[in-house]
Amino acid sequence: MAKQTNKTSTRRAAPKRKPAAKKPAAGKNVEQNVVPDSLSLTQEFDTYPAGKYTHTDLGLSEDQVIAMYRNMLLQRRFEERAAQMYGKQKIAGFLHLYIGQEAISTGTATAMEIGKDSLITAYRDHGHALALGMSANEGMAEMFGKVGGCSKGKGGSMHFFDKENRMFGGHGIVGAHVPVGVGIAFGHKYKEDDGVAIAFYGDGAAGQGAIHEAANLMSIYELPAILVVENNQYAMGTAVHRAFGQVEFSHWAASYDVRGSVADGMDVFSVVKAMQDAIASAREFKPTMMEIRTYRYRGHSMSDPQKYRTKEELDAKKNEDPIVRLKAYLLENKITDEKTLDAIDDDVKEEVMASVEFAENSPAPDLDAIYDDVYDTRDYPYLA
Amino acid sequence: MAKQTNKTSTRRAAPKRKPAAKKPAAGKNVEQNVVPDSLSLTQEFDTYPAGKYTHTDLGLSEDQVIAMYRNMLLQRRFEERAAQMYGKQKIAGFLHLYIGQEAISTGTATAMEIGKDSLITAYRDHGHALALGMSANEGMAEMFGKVGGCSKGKGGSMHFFDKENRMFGGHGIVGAHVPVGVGIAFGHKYKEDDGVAIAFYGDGAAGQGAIHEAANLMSIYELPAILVVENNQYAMGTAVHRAFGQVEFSHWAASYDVRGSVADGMDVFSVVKAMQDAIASAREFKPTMMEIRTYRYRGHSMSDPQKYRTKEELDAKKNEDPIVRLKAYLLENKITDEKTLDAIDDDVKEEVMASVEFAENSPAPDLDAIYDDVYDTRDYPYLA
Amino acid sequence: MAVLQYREALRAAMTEEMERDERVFLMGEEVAEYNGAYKVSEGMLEKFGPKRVIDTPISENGFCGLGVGAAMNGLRPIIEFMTFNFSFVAIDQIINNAAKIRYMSGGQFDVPIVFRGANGAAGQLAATHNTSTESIYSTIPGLKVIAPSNPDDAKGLLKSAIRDNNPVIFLESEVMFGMKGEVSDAEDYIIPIGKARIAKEGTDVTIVAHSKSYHIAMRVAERLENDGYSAEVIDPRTIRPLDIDTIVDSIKKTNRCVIIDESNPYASISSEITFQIQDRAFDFLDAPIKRITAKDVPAPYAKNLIEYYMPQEEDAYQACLSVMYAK
Amino acid sequence: MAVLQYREALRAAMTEEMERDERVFLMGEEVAEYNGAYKVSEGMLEKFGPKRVIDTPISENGFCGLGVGAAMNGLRPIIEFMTFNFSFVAIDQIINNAAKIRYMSGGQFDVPIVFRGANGAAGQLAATHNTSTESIYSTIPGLKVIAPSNPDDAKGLLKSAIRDNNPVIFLESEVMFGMKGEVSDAEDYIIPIGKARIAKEGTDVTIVAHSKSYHIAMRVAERLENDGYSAEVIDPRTIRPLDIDTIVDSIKKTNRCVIIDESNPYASISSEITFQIQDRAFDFLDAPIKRITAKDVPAPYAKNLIEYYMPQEEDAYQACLSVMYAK
Ligand SMILES: Cc1ncc(C[n+]2csc(CCOP(=O)(O)OP(=O)(O)O)c2C)c(N)n1
Ligand SMILES: Cc1ncc(C[n+]2csc(CCOP(=O)(O)OP(=O)(O)O)c2C)c(N)n1
Ligand SMILES: [Mg+2]
Ligand SMILES: [Mg+2]
Repeated sequence: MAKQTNKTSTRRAAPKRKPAAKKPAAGKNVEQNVVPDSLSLTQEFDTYPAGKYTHTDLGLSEDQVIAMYRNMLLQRRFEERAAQMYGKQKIAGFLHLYIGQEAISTGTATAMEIGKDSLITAYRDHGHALALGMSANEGMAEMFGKVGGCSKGKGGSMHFFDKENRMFGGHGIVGAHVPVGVGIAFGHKYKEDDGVAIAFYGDGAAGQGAIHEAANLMSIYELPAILVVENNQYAMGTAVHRAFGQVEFSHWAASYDVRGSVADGMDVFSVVKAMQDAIASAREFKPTMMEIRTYRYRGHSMSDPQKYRTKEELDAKKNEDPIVRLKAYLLENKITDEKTLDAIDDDVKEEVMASVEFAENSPAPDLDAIYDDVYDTRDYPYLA
Repeated sequence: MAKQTNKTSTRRAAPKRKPAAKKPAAGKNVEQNVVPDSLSLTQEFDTYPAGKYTHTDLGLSEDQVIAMYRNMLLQRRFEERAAQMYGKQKIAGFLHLYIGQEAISTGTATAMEIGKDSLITAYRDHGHALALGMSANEGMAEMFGKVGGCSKGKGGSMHFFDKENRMFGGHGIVGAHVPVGVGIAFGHKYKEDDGVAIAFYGDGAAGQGAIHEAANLMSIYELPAILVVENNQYAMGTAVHRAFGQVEFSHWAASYDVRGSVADGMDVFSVVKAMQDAIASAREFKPTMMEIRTYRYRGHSMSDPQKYRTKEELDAKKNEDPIVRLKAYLLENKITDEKTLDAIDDDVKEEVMASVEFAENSPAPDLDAIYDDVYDTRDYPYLA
Repeated sequence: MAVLQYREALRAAMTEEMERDERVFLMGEEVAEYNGAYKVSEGMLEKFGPKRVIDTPISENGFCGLGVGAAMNGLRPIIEFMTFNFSFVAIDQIINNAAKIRYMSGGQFDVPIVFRGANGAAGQLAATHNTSTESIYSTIPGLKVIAPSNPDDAKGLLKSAIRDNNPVIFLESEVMFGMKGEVSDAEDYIIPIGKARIAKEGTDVTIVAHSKSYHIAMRVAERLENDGYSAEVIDPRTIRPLDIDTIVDSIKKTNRCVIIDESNPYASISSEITFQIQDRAFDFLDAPIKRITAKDVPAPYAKNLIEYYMPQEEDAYQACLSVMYAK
Repeated sequence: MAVLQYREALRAAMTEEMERDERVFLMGEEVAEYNGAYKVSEGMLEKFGPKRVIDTPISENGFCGLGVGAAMNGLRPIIEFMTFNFSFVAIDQIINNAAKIRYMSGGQFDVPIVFRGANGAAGQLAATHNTSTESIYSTIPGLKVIAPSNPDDAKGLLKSAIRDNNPVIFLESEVMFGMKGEVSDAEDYIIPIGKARIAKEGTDVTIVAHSKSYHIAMRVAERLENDGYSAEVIDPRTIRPLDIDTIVDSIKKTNRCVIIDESNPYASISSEITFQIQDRAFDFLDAPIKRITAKDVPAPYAKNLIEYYMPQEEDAYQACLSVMYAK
């Protein structure tokens, strides 16, 4: 996929190899060392424009599409309610809402084999957790800081972990979880379990050196990994073009000789297709760097005056709402009707309300629990 | 220089801007957000092949070329002697020789305005220091750990600093000095002193996230900076193609939307020309990422069994010796004669021998000096 | 005396120093157009323009290194960490470059740089966002470490830090940014780095506490006062260099010491202060030195747990009674 | 008992654990084809193949993060730092990920990972290449920190570290790699983490010292013996968790303590041990605890200076005499 014009040089003749995988090709470096008369790079990237795919193109049944709709709506309502609970001081700390980006989590989960493939993301993690199958109860209780929470109230909004569904968190240090994601992929390859690991991060996170190191490592070790930048146009108040010399994030793939692709995060089908391709490629140990273009409807966290964007911009993007879009698709294609959708809406609302009640009723941790899970304190040798 | 084909997208229409330099272009992000039907990147890089340039092409006088020859020879003899002194345990710790790479330091210094432009490099720093004008005395005494050393014996081989000649060190943490180099460039721009900062690092260092961050920062702030990877094919025992997915380092420039170029480090004129262009560009606040292809003749440091390469490879590269090459050029073009060159050789040897004597005679630091220069201990407010 | 918020005092210090010296600039994430994540730099972009108040990408290692290079090249950068929790991705620049370049270069290069931002716990932010970093930074020779507990100290010490020719770690507090206090309006108000403040004189027990913990100390001292005990409260203000003389003088009077610090305890400031006290005033100590710190665990999220995690006023009070053998 | 070099003992530990458990692998710079920068992993590539002995680019932050992810996904990585000086570019992965993920996830994820490599000073390597990192790592709850002083401990403790379900910082020594010593050839030789070793029993003064400093302690003890004093030498071996009980028991007998540690002193292990001793054995102390450490400066290059920088045997000897009021 990377075509390099390197007119007088045989430098790239050396095949890409895993470090330590073969004996060193002594003498090979020498011939690669000549500076050519001209040197250029041409690389094509796979693009997944909005509106290009139907559910049948993607092999999705009608029921699946309805379930996707329900899942996106669940994320939306769950977070709307969380915001309200934040206002009531039931939830504290940082609360970063995913509203507007739900097509990414749902589209990704649709393309994954849940329980086999793995996912890791940053602190804006509710959507991904719910898409992978975490219950609203566990999520809400976590934010309430209760023992019924997914992380027993130790993590809060930023740290949704769900081992069963292979959701590896919920991480707060911008960029730092991306090498961890590559390590999860390393684990899949090492164990030969055919799994793929997907690491999501924000456009802002792309500025961290960790991304560079992670991308290069997944390339040389040929890992079943996908690095995905959820480009929602802003890192807190910093518009993406203020932070980067090169804002075409897929182009960065050229620096690592991996697949680059771009999907539209406002169309869940674009995401599904992009992920299907990337996952298939990863299963063959060809990693991808993907950009998904999206938009965050809410402030960065709960205390964001949002002066960095205009109401017009926000309104324009709200017209592209991925949930509204999928709803229209469902109706236009007569996959379902208004009545069913209303029932789904009610059902989701109820699930979310129930989660609030669950969270309320779940007990706060014992104070002594503060000492639990710092260490595995079982006597070693721990090995089974 | 970067040509991007972005068929259906106006995403790149937004001009690159310095952060905070202008008011945010509200609404601009929205239109950039469409995923195009196809997306490709084409970028050309400037190449500086060996043998392409004569000294007159570069505006160098014959005397200058002779001085360059002398300087390269000085580096060579200085280090040969240092290696010997290491054997005699006059020098200890790590000693990384630059032998084989001298065309880079000398070529760079030739293109720089010494005293105005700045340079920073890693631990393989003797060559750069001597090229910028540090005396052999100060260098040798530093390695002897004597007060007459450039860093008063505090730094040793890895930490040659020379403020007067704007040599900002000599740094031991691989990659970590590169952001510092970008900061020096920031200082030049801030002070509006027309200076340029050049940061050298090894091919191995390119794996560090610091390089990614530094390159992006110099791009968005439009700094008078040049990042130069001295690709000597190995990081300790790791051949470059074992460590990187993309070994065409100039291609990385595409990820930052900066100039990319490649020079041949075995031909000092290639280096001079590449640097002249990069410096001219940097003075106009257009930074460059440059690769210089070179070769390290000695082991990584003094204790390197060098099993990672063959004798044949080494011998082949020794045939390209940049000093031998320049000597041939001087003779072929009748710029000078054997006799003069012999005299230069003697002169250099003498200078180096004298530096050993200087170093021997320079006193070891007082033990109390261990407490000096930890802090500036003058009473504050320190400001003049 | 003007009454200022802690954040306003910091802003005033930076503003005055930037007016005074062209070479001073402020750089960090969201410091310019967003006016600072915690509004410390509010209005500074407008006042000084984009050349001197500079937004960065999220690249702490990169821009801290940039700051070091700029400092070596004659500028005097103020680098803001949104919080010091994020300084760990850049710590190599601080430990190996900022702190050591003067030494390694035999004194050729000054590195006058201030790394500042919120340090320590700030509520339900969980394990990665509640770290007290003073133990880690103060173990590094070449750094100075400052942690003011109130607006007046914040202003006077930040001005000193900016003028200092050495790298300074300046630890603020998210929780205190909105705290108001009287700030000297002396022209060019400077507080020397390395001088502790005796916040309250007393004779029965010495309480040493900096930053947020200082306020616990004052409440404990008041409770003790009500009980008829006289506590001396010392705010070291500067963690490194530590004004051990002031502390030791106090111990020689009270013969007892309690340290309150919200850092995790192991190999921390409280350990160090204890070493130095027993080293210099062994014969004056009538009881073991006690410390009240954060629990020795990562910070939890749940409200009740994170409250319990923090040094408890009640524990500090009881510790004071116990070293006085008053119970 | 076989006589092994320290590096051979480490290699034996890794080899045995890799033979025992498929999930264990070794990753780091030059560990495979180059056989290790300090030859610790010599021959391991040949034995285990490139799947399990893996060279990395110079990307410590990247491959430490990779290790954490691999550990979360069921493997048991051994990550080699060429030296711990280079761990600072990756420290965020250690502090915020390795140490905290178990806690933040409510115990869902184990992070069984060993970060190992040379720590501390190794001669004329100047300021960035001579750092003792134990103070910094041991202040972090969630980490275990081990620093063996001899081949036997190196083997038994590294095997334990690899089997431990928690992240372990395993601090070796460049200077000791070639040191020979007897190593138990008991099958599956395991030394529990968190147990100090009483290297020499004595009654007059307790010397606490780990890693290289332990050998100074033994020489000092010998000198004292010749003078007619009986020193007890304790090698804590594990820095965190610290076996304070063994140390306190000793103090209760000797009533005096000298700590030798080549770390920079401020907020270090010696500070912490002092706090804990005076906290638990205040009434047993007949003299202030003394410490002999590296000078509180960055490490210099010059031979005489770096020698002077290190903890001095003579100073330790004098300190022992002084706490015994023997001079
Ligand atoms: C290392 C680090 N630096 C800074 C922060 C503070 N911070 C939290 S979120 C954020 C913005 C991240 O933006 P982006 O990556 O685009 O993700 P988004 O919030 O848009 O999902 C910043 C600066 C942090 N958590 N970690
Ligand atoms: C952060 C860090 N990691 C590892 C090392 C150890 N180390 C010193 S030099 C080196 C190889 C660097 O190779 P390269 O960048 O190609 O430079 P060269 O030696 O070829 O000039 C390594 C791994 C170090 N000094 N710093
Ligand atoms: Mg974003
Ligand atoms: Mg190299």
